[in-house]
This record gives sequence, structure tokens and C-alpha cells, in this order.
Amino acid sequence: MFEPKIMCFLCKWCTYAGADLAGTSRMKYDTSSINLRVMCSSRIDPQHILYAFKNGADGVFIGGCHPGDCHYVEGNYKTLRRVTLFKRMMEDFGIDSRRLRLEWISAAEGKKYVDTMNEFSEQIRALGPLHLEQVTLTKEEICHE
Amino acid sequence: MMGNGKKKKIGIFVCHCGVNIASVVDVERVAKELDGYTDVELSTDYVYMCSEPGQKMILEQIQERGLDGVIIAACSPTLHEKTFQNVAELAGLNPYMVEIANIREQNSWVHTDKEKATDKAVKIVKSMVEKLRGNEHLEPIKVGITRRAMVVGGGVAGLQAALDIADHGYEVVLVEKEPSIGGHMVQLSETFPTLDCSQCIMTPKMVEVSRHPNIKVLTYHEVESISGFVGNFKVRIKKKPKFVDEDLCKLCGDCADVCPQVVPDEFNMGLSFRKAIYLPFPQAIPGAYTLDIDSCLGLLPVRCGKCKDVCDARAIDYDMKEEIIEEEVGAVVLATGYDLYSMQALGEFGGERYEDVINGLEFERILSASGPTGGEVRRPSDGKIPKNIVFIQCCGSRDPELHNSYCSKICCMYTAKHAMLYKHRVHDGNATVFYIDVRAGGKAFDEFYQRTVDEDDVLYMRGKVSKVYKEGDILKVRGVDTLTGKLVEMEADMVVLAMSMVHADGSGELMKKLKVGTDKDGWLAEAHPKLRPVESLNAGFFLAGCAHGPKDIPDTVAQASAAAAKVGDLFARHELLHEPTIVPVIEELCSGCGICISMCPYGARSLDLTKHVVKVNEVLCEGCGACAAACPCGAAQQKNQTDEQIFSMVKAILKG
Amino acid sequence: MNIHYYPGCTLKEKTTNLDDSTREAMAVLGYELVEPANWTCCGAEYPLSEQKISGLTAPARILRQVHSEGGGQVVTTCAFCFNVLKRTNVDIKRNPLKNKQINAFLKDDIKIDPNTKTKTTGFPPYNGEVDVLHLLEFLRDEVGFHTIRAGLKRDLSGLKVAPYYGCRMLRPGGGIGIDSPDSPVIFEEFLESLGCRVVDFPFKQECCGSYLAVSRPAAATEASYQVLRSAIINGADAIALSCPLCYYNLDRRQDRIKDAHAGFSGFPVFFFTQLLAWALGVAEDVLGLDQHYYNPKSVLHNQPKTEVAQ
Amino acid sequence: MKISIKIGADEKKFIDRVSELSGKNVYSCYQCGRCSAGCPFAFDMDILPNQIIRLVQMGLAEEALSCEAINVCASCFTCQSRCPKGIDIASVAEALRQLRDPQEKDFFGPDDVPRELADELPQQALVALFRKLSK
Amino acid sequence: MFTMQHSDQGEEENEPYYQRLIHAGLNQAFSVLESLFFITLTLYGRGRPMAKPKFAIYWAGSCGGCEIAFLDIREKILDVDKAVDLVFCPCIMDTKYKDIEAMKDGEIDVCLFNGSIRNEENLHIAELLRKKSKVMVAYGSCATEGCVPGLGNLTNAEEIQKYAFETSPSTGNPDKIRPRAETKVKGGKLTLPVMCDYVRTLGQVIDVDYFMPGCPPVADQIWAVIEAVLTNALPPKGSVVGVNPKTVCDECDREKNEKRVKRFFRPHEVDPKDIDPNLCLLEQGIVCNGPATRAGCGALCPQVNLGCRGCYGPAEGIEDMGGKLAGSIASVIDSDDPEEIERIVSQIVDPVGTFYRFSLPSSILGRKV
Repeated sequence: MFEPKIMCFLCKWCTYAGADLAGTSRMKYDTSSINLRVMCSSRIDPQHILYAFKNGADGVFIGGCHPGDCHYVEGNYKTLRRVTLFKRMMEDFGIDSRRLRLEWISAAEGKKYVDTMNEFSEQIRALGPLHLEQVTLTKEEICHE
Repeated sequence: MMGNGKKKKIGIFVCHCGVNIASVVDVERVAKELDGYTDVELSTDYVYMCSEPGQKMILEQIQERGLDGVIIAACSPTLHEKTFQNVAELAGLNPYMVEIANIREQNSWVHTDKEKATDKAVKIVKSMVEKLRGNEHLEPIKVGITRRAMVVGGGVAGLQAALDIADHGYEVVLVEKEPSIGGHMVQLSETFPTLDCSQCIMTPKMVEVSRHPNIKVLTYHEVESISGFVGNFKVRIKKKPKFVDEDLCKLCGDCADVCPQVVPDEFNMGLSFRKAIYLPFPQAIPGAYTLDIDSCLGLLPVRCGKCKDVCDARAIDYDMKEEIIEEEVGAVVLATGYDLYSMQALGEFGGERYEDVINGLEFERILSASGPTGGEVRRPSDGKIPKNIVFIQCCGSRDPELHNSYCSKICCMYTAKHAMLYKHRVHDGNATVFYIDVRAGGKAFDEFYQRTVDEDDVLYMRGKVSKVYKEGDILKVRGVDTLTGKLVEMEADMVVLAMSMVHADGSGELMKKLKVGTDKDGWLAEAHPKLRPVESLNAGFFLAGCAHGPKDIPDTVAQASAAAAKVGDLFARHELLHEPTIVPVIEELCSGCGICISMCPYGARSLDLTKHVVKVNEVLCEGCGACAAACPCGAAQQKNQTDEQIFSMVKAILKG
Repeated sequence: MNIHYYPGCTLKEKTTNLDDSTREAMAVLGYELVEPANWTCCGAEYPLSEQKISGLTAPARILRQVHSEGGGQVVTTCAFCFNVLKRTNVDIKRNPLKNKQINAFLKDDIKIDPNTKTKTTGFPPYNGEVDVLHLLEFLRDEVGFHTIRAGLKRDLSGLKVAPYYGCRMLRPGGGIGIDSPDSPVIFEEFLESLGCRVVDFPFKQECCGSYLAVSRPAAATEASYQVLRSAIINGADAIALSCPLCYYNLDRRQDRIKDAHAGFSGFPVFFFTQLLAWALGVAEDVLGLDQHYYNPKSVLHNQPKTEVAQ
Repeated sequence: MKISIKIGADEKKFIDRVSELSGKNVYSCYQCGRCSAGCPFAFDMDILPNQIIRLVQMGLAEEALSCEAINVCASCFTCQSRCPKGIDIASVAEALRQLRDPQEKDFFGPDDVPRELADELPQQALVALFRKLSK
Repeated sequence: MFTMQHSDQGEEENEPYYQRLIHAGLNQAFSVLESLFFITLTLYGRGRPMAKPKFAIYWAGSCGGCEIAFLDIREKILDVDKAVDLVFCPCIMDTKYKDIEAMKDGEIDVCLFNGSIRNEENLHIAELLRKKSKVMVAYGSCATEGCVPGLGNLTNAEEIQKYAFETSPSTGNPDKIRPRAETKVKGGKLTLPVMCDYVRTLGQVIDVDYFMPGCPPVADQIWAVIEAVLTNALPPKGSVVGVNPKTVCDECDREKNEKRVKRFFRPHEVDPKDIDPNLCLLEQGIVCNGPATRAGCGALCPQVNLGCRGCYGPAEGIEDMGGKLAGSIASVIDSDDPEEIERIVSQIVDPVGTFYRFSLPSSILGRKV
């Protein structure tokens, strides 16, 4: 069975803390995701997302603070702007833009974190593997007639 | 290439956390799989890493093996990161070479499948190895503090903040743009809900401020610009010439007596007149006359010069010039207050057209014993006592479409007070209040409102007014009472508009100069709406009173004291320590495009105009990394979270 | 100089005095008014429902015609026409959906080649290129009130005139009206340029009764009376206005007002263009003053010079 | 004087339909009454303009559609130019008139024009009135 | 440094800006070749009897702009011939592949290979020239990063041919005839090279010594390479030559401040008269790839009010040019409202084509997946 790989970038102040809360509350969710903690979701740029897809991620998740609650005033809005543009580019690249998800999850929303993770894992499972690591432009690229 | 190409010696310590981790994650396998991973010198597990023996083991291993960095795979970094950093420091290792792999909250506690959880733990730890390989030794950025504060605004908020800071033992520079301190509160008549006389409680405070050895009062001064950062500001302040020497003026008033120029009196909201040389009000502090150059006939003695001729004290000096003074301070309290929204904006109420349609502050002056009518309620046009008075609330407030979307908060209460005081003064008069909602949510507020209705027979009409116009010398008010569903037309001798409060800083010029953040309405923005309500987003700036948003006097004073306490908190520190995980600029790569500058909410980044690169004020940088992501050429790299580190962590997570 | 001018139906039928005085006055100022070819009724009422797009096609067609004739602006005097044309134009400019819908209607209009008489369809889309102006705006911004002042031939300095805006020159605001809905000044400034003494009265923006004159005559009569009464008690000698319907309610129906309010004995009402034309020296007989219920001729000739102007 | 309130699917649909047709969010009205206070014909209405909105907010379609007030509105836009929430009651009234039973007769048609007025009325008055009150 | 900079003369000021752009481009092309000849003449033209170095220039999948410059120099081509021995340049010489095949390995001193690898022939010649050349230079944006032909990777060979030969509105081909690799004719067969599925850069198919980006490269780059070859001062293999270490912004004189953009314009949507000539274009809503593009061209496009297109490829600190640019440009959108952001973003009509215009094949993904 297809086991998706989900790369999560979580902001330290809200979503990462929300994920911790899910843990201390002993809620359970899918094992398919692994978190990388950043100070703010606005630390992430499309290069990181592309790199994750290219290196085998089937889905990428970015978690930030709710609008108006950003620890750094407005970092989450910057993330929103980048994600909005990048999602349009994903479609041009032939990657389903649902494979990238941006959510606002606060430190108090352990439940929302768990639900989101389960839901996202399910969605990625339904979308199937992406296998971008196999996409290459090496010398062996075939020339068809 | 990682870690500057130098091989590191990394120690990995996997914690069982009793059974908290070990029951789901095969910790031994984790330790074993990491053994031999790039740069890993040691990989081991232990039942409780945070216990005394656990910590001791880490300490000894660092020292014995000369580890360059350690990873503790255990609980969330929010719990014990500090603990393990201390251990590292004891062992002589830079605390920024400690990383925590969270395999409890974000792994063992949320999963049940042992196999998968163990695989996940391995990847988590590997990703932290990759991060650690790129980490640098960092030292907290240390900055000294100038233990001196500036308070901008001499209203009740500014005075309270200045007094509290001064009482903490620190010097305060109080800057007020008007000739006297006192602000709007000293203009008020009586204050809700206790009806104590505003001047009676305000003037002693003004005197206290003027006499306090730690407070330097600068009236008729305006802040020009500010540079520096928290703990170390340099402020340029413009001193406007008063043309009267404060120390020499004996308050005899001879100058005003001879002055031929008559202008509307600001203190009385234009309801009376003053001379071009004037004392704003009898209890003004500093107690000295001011020559208002805009109204004066001219300083050349050939043109007038009467005031100078009669001044026995020789206090008047026509040669005074505008000056710029500089002050060094460590913190700034912003208490710039409010103004009332222009009545002209609501043309249908006739505010600027009819003399007897006035705003709330004008009515305060009419009610005040020191006001133009000596406290008797008389209308401005002809001095008659108004027998019918109409109050209209929410004039420009709660109107997102045309005016201000916010509630001005104090109008419900002061209108109730106005109606009540009117009834106390004019027993046979009728007071009617048009309102949408009565918001009386403060201590003893609702009781006060009820008293207005119950005991003083004020008629509250639930609805708005659409038009106020004059027929003869009678004002006609057209409105609606939505409770009966009837149109209302009534005659009034006088109409008082509860104009919306707006921030005093006009177009926001001052806040732009100070580079302090404001909200969409121009009010000062707080650092966090719940947890940091008296701090600005910009370190070293604190908020007090209505500059932050509409507030009543008790709230204003409370916030001023809180701001003062925060200043004391800052000044009590030995030095300021700042997280070093900032985002510097690699000058060799930076082309000064300026994109990162607009990303920084703290103003930490600016263009170096000679080198054409961006320079970073390390003390202001909070290390969010938004600029690093926005930097189009990779010249902005966050310390210990570079792009290269993120890439290799991602790779480790996805490929194991 | 030629300018595009949309008179609207009423001016061609019931208020030729407004049309005539406008043309004559503008001719004195050096402008010839050109009507767009084949113009139709604008619809009189801007369709307020989001789903009555078809009501926007008539005004859009008029505007497109002006555009196709090379006109950058179109001037009107009727407040109803002004309101409909202006709001339609704003919709076309600001509302992409309505723009699309309107142009979808318009594109299938039949075009007849004047030479070959062949019929084709497929008009290019109209995107709000034409500016819709009320004549007062044109006088202020293009002609200049100072030009009017310089060209005065007759004296109006004894006349106290109350400018009556009514509804549709000002509201609903938000960039539609010719001035601020609650504190307008343009009419006052215009009258000042004629040398009149301007009387401010609080009912200058109140509704005259509009077409309720047909469906609810009593209510409309009451509304008209309130406007007239307010002008009278504020000391005006006459009212100046722009809208044919306001003129109907305030002047033509004064008989009914008299019936309802015994104290009311009639009051002179002018179109602003009649005052303009008169002041610029246009022959009196073309102004159509005789068409008024209350013939205002006498106040022009016997201006009550009771007070000395400052 | 008692009404029973139920905001079910039909009511919701009615409210949304009014918002959709008028292009105004009727939910956002907070009943300050400025529209009624300024309305020059409120004196001739059976209910006040703000009450029209209130009926819609409460989902009382029948009451809202049968009130006389929506026929009285002269589209003078005084309410719209002052509404703190950007609601235009003329448009809401138009939406309500549009939602009335199409079987009903015209509220005001050519036959209703008083004969003695027919000749003197300005065209614009008739066109505008029929546009509003007849189908 | 570029003749176009003399445009402060009044007369040229009045030229339409696109004409100025064309002049700038031509002048640039001239200036590239002039430098080339100057260099070669200086080094070899003083009558010293020395073997002329052998040069090869090849044109693979590209527009041929790099070669056109050669022809534009007219009679000066003779001077070139004096300085170097041009052994292979199909664009202007009638050399046959078999002549190259007959050469010894490493006989060619420098090969400037221009163009991407679009078909089997490109691939074959790339491999052949690699064998025969001492120094192989990926010359121009196509060979270095894939350039505009590389945007073909947003689709594939089959789709491209289908469109070209079947579905495009201007094609009338009811029998759906496609060119074939082999066609039998009387007296033998005709062959055509087979189109590869995707476009690749030179570096993706052979070992490349130096990269010289630019569409086309400017004079300085050529100078750097030739001088290095002739003086044996070659930089480390794999270097990108002739570029400056920073980005186009460094060479752009426009004033740069904070950036907050409410509206992005496509080039035709803005009247050149409305563009402030002294202010950063991006701040004026004109999408400019300059902040992420290697310096070296002297900020040619921004000088004529055109946003940098990015032909010099990504600057040093960038992993993926399009991704990085998208992140940067989106960052400066002046709105926090999701709907408004969406609207502003939609003003960048083709973000992939805009930000990966010259670098798609060499990006992280390389192609549509």
C-alpha cells in the first residue's frame, strides 16, 4: 500500500506548539508526516517546497499562526502571498496544487492539527504517489520517434 | 560541504523518557541506526536524559570525546532545550551546538505503530544531525541600556507614566507640543461615573510632575526624529519659541491686557477668545505666558511691540529662535492621545454650520466651572439657557462605510454624564439622547447610566438622527425611534454631537517619523492584542492611553502605569541580551535590491547607500527569517537555519 | 466648439424650456450642443436589481454611440438621465461582470452601413471611455465659472436664489454624484458666478416627491411643499433647479400645493440654465418662462433690491 | 402581536435571494435607523425602511413582500448615502418587488395614471414609475 | 561600456523606447564581436608567427542569435579569420560533420557550443565536439540553462509536434502527416533527426568546462574566456565565466527602496511615459527578474524601462531561480487579504514562463511532471 511522505514546515510559535499539544493530549494521527521547525512560516520559500517535492515528498504542509496572531506581526501574510503564487505555478508544472497545504493552526488547536494531518494524509493517499525523484533530464532521456 | 566543510564530532543521546518514548519507539534501534551517520561520533540511549545522571553523562561525553555538538532525541524543545543548553555550557560547549529532536510529543505520543514510529524517529534525528552540521557557535548579542525614558504627550496618560517611571528612580523627559501639560483631561468638567471634578484631580498631578526632580518637562516641544534602538535611542526634539522666558514671567498678565490681537481660545474649544500672547488656562504648567507667533501682529517693534513694552519682568524676547535639542533615552512611552472627528464630515448634522450644534468637548467646557460660561449651561449663539437639548451618539463611530468603523467607547458614558449634568443645572430642561446601543461595561458604569434615566428623566431614543436644521433660531432634529417604529421630529435649542475619537497624530506623521506601527485607523498597534497590550511591536516603545485606541480615564491611567512598569522592567536589566539567530547579510552576494527591507516588521534592515548593500541592525532583528525567504539571491541567510541547512534537513527527512 | 449633449425625452416634450435655454446659453459661451445619433430613452431609472442587466443596455448604447462618434464626454442637464448614464458608466468601468454582460447584449446590435445599407453585427466592446458630466460640472471644469462671470450681460445681483439639488445629482455618493451628498457647493458657486445672492436652505437635498406625484400624489405634494416652504422662510426670492421632474413637482403642481396649504401663494422656480441664459443676455422669449405655472418673469425684471449687497 | 420565527432553509433562501438581487448584505444591518430617520417618505409608509430590512433579516418573507413601504420608495438614495453599513434600501425594495408573486397585478400600471395628469406628466416620471411598479 | 549609453543625446531620447531597445541590442551585438576581434588581433595580429588557435562554434537548439552577431559584423569577419582559425561554424561555413569526425581528439582549442539539446543531432554533435575540443564552453543561455526553448519542457515532444502539425489553427493537415525520421525516396532515403522528449542543457548531456550565460552573452564574457584560453589562466573547471558576483540590481542605477506592490503590469499594460526612469521597476509594479539574476550584462533591459528577463541565469546563492523569484516577488505584494492577494497574483499571467523564462531545464524540476 502507498505510504505517503509529507514534509511539514511548522512555525515555532503556533503550529509546532499545536503539534506538541496534540502529543501531550495523546491524540493519534497518521505517521506519514515529519515536521521541520522554523521560527516563522515566512521562513519558507518556494525553493524549499520544490526541493521537498523533488526529494520524494508527496505532499508539503506549511503551518502558521492565525492571521493577526503572527508572533512576527505579519509573517503569515507573507507566507500566504508566496503560497498563493506558487500554487498557480504548481498547476503549470503538472503538480496537483492540493499537494501543498497552508493552514493556520494555533498553539491551542491540537485537535485541529490532528484533524488536518489525518485529512491531508488521506488526501495525499487519494492523489497517489508523486515520484518526482524519478523525473530527470539525464543523458538517457529517450528521443521517441 | 556542510558545516564549512569541517568535519564535526556529534554526539547523539536518545532518551527513553521511561516508557513514554520507549514503549512506542525502539530507542535502541534509533541510537544504533544513527551510529556511523555522517559526523556522528557517538550515539547512545538512556532512560531519562533530563535526570541528574543523564545530564552528567552528556556532560562527561562532551568533555571526554571533545564533541562539537550534541543532539538530544527526547521531548519537545519547549520543555528542556534550555536544560540541555546549560549542560553544554557547563561542559564548555557553545549552547547553540545543542539541538533537540522531538520524538515524544511529535512521535511516540501520537503514534502506535512501533515500526513506523521508530523509522520516523530515525529520520527526525537525522534531520537534526544535518541541521547541527551546519550550525555555528553563536553568542547572544549584548547591548547596554540608557536608563532614561522619554514620554511623548503630557495628558493624563503621559503624566502618569512619567510620574511612575520617575518614582522608579529613572529620569524622564516629558515632551508636550502645547504650551502647557494637562491634555484633554484638564478641559473636562466632571468625570464619570463618580462625577469628581476633573481639574481638581488633574492639576495636583500636573504640579507633581513639574516638581519631580527626575522629570524634565519640555512644553511647546515636538519630537523631530529618532534613531537607534531599544535601550539606546537618540531623539531630536524641536523647541518652538515661546518668546517668553518661563523663569522670568511673573504671570501678571499685563502683556495680554495690551495685546490687540484676539483669537479663538483653544482651551475653551473656540467658545471664548484669548490674546496672541496668552496663558492657556490659569493652572497651566509651566506657569508662563506664550506668544503665539501665528496670531501675533509681528515681532518687529515697529509693528506692535506693546507686550514687550509693558513687561516689567523683561521676560519677553522677540529674538527667540526655533531650536533642536537632542536627548538620549533607553525607552519611549507614547501617550499622544486623541482628537475628535471633524463635525464637517457629518454635514447633515450642521456641526460647522450652526453655532448651537457642538461636540462633546465643547459641551465639557460649557459645563466646566472654569469654562466660558462659568459652568452655566448656555448656548453659544445667544447665551440663552437651552430648555431642550438633544444628544446624538455615534457621530462618525461604528460606521465602516463612511466614517470610522470602531466604537469610540467613552461616548455612551460621557453622553449620559452630559445629560445628567445638564439636568442638574437646568432643572426644567428636557434632555433627549439618540443612541444605537448603550455600552456601559465598566465598573459602576451601568448604574450611572441607569441613574441618568431613572433619576434625571433623560429620554433615551433608540435610533439615529438624519438631519439637524435651523428654522428661525430653533434647531429641528429629525430622527427615528426604532422601538416604536415612529419617525421623530423635535425642536431643540442645542444639539451635542458625540463625535468619534480619532488619533491625535493627524496624518500619522509623528508615528512615521518614529517608525512605530499603527493599525488601519492610525491608532498605535500593540505587540500582541492579549499578552503584550502595552508594548509596541517596535522594541523599546510603550503605549499609554488613547494613542492606542479609545479609552476612558481609568483605563488610560492603568495602561500608563503598566507602560511605566514595563519601562522599569527594561531598565532593571543589567544589559540587553538578544537572540543571535538573526539574519545577517552576506555582502558579497547582496545587490541592495531592497526586497528584504520591506519584509522586516522591525525596521532592522536598511540600505547602505555607500556600499549599495543592505545593512542589518542586529539588535532590532528578531530572527523570523521572512527576509531570508524573500531575499532573491540568497544573500540573507538566517544564522543556524540557512537555506543549505533546510535543504539537507528536508533531504534527511524524506530520504532517511 | 462642439460637445456631445444628451437631452433625454422629457426635454424634447414637456420641458423644451430647459432644452432651449441650455442650447442658447451654451451658444453664447461658444459651444454647440450635438446630440448623439439615434439616441433613445435612457430608461429614466437605474435598475437597482443586480439581475436587471437589460435595463443598462439602453444607457450603455447611448454612451457607446457617443464614443463611436469620437466623443470623450457627454453632457446632460436632466438629473435622471445624468444618474442613469453615470451609474451605468461606472458599472461598466468598475464591475467586470456587468461589463461583460452589458457588452454581451450590445455586441449583437445591428450596424447599418450608411452607404451600402448593409446590415452587420459585432460592435467593439464599450468599456466606459466616455465621461458622463452634468452641465454644472462642465460649466465649472471646462468652461470655468470665471468665464461666465466675465460674460455677464444682465444683472441678477438683487435676486436671492435658493439652489435646489434634489436627489439624483448628488446621491447615492461614492463617486456618482457631482458633489458631496451632504455638503455640496457646486450649485452655490455657479449661482454666485451669475451674480445672484445665494440662499442656503436645509431642504436643498431633500426629495421633491419624484414620480410619487403619479402614484401617491398627496405625499408628493407634501414633499414639494416642504422644499418650497424651506426656501421661502430662508428668504429666497426664487428656486433654481436642474431636473425636469423637480420642476414639475415644484412649479407645475403648485395649484395642488395651494389646495393643500392655504398659506401658500406660489413661488418662482427657474431652471438653472434659464438664469444662465438670461444673465448672458439671451433673448427672453426663447427661455420659455411662459410655460411655468408661476411665471417667474416678474422677479427677473423687478428684482427686490431691499438689501444692499456687501 | 406575536410572530413565530423560524429560520429554516426557505427563510435562508429568501434572505440570500434578497441579498443577491439587491447586491447588498442585509445581514450586516445593525438597525441604527438612519435610513428611516432620513427617508423623506417614511411618513407615508406602513412600516419604516429599517423595519423592511429587519423583516428580511428575520426571514419573514410574507410580511416583507406585502408591505406597502416598498412601493412608496422614490429611490432618492438618501438612505444609501448615509448608511453606515453600505446598504441601499432602494435596492432592497427593488429586490423585494422582484420577488413578489408574478401572478399579482401591477402595483401601478398605465391604467392607474390619472387621466387629467397624462398630458402634463414628464416622460421620465412615467417611465421610471412603471419600471418600478409594473411588470 | 555600451554604446547605447550615449542615449542621453536629445535626439535619441525622442525615439520610441522599443526602438531604443532594438538599437541597444544591436549595439551590444556589435560590441561583443568588436571585442572579440580586438582581443584576437592584439594577441595574434602583431605578426608573431604562431599557430592560430582553432575555434569551433556550433548552433544547436536555439534561435541562432549568437551566430547572427557574426554576420552582422560584415567585412570585419576577415579580421577574425586572420586571428583565429575557425574550423567549424555551420552557420557561415560549409564544413561537414565528417570533417570534424576526421579531426584528432582534442584538436580544437575552444568550442563555443550554443543552443540546447532538443534533438538527436544536437546530442550527437555535442558528444562529437566534446571529444574533439580541449575546452568546451556552454555559450549562451540555451546551452547553459536551457533558455526560452527550455520552456518547451512545460509540454513534451509529442504535444509540440501534434500542435505544430495537426491542431494549430493555421494548420491544414487533414491526413495528419508528420515528418518521419526516415523517408524512402527514389534513389535512397532521407533522414531527419528525432526530437527528444524534453529540452536539456549542454551540461546535462556532456562534460562542460565553462559556462557563459546570456541571451546573447556580452563582450566581456567572450573576452574572459578567450583571454583565459590564450594565456593559460583558466579558472577552475565548471566556473561560470564573464559574470559579476552579484545580481543585475547591482548594475542597475535605479533607486531602490522598500517594495510594496498593489498591481503588477505586463510590459504592454504600462505606458512608458508613466514609468519613473530613476526608480526601481519592481517598485513600480513591473515584474523584474533582476534581483535574482547574475550580473554581467550591465542591466541592459532595465535601462530601457523593461524589467530584467533573467537571461543571465540564477545568481550564486540560488538553488532554483523560478522558485526563488516567485517567493521574492510574491513577498512584496501589498495586501493581507486573501482575495486581493489572489487578484494581484493573477496579474502575473504566466508565472512559470516569467520566472523560469531562461532556466527551466536546469531548475529543480526541470520540466512539467
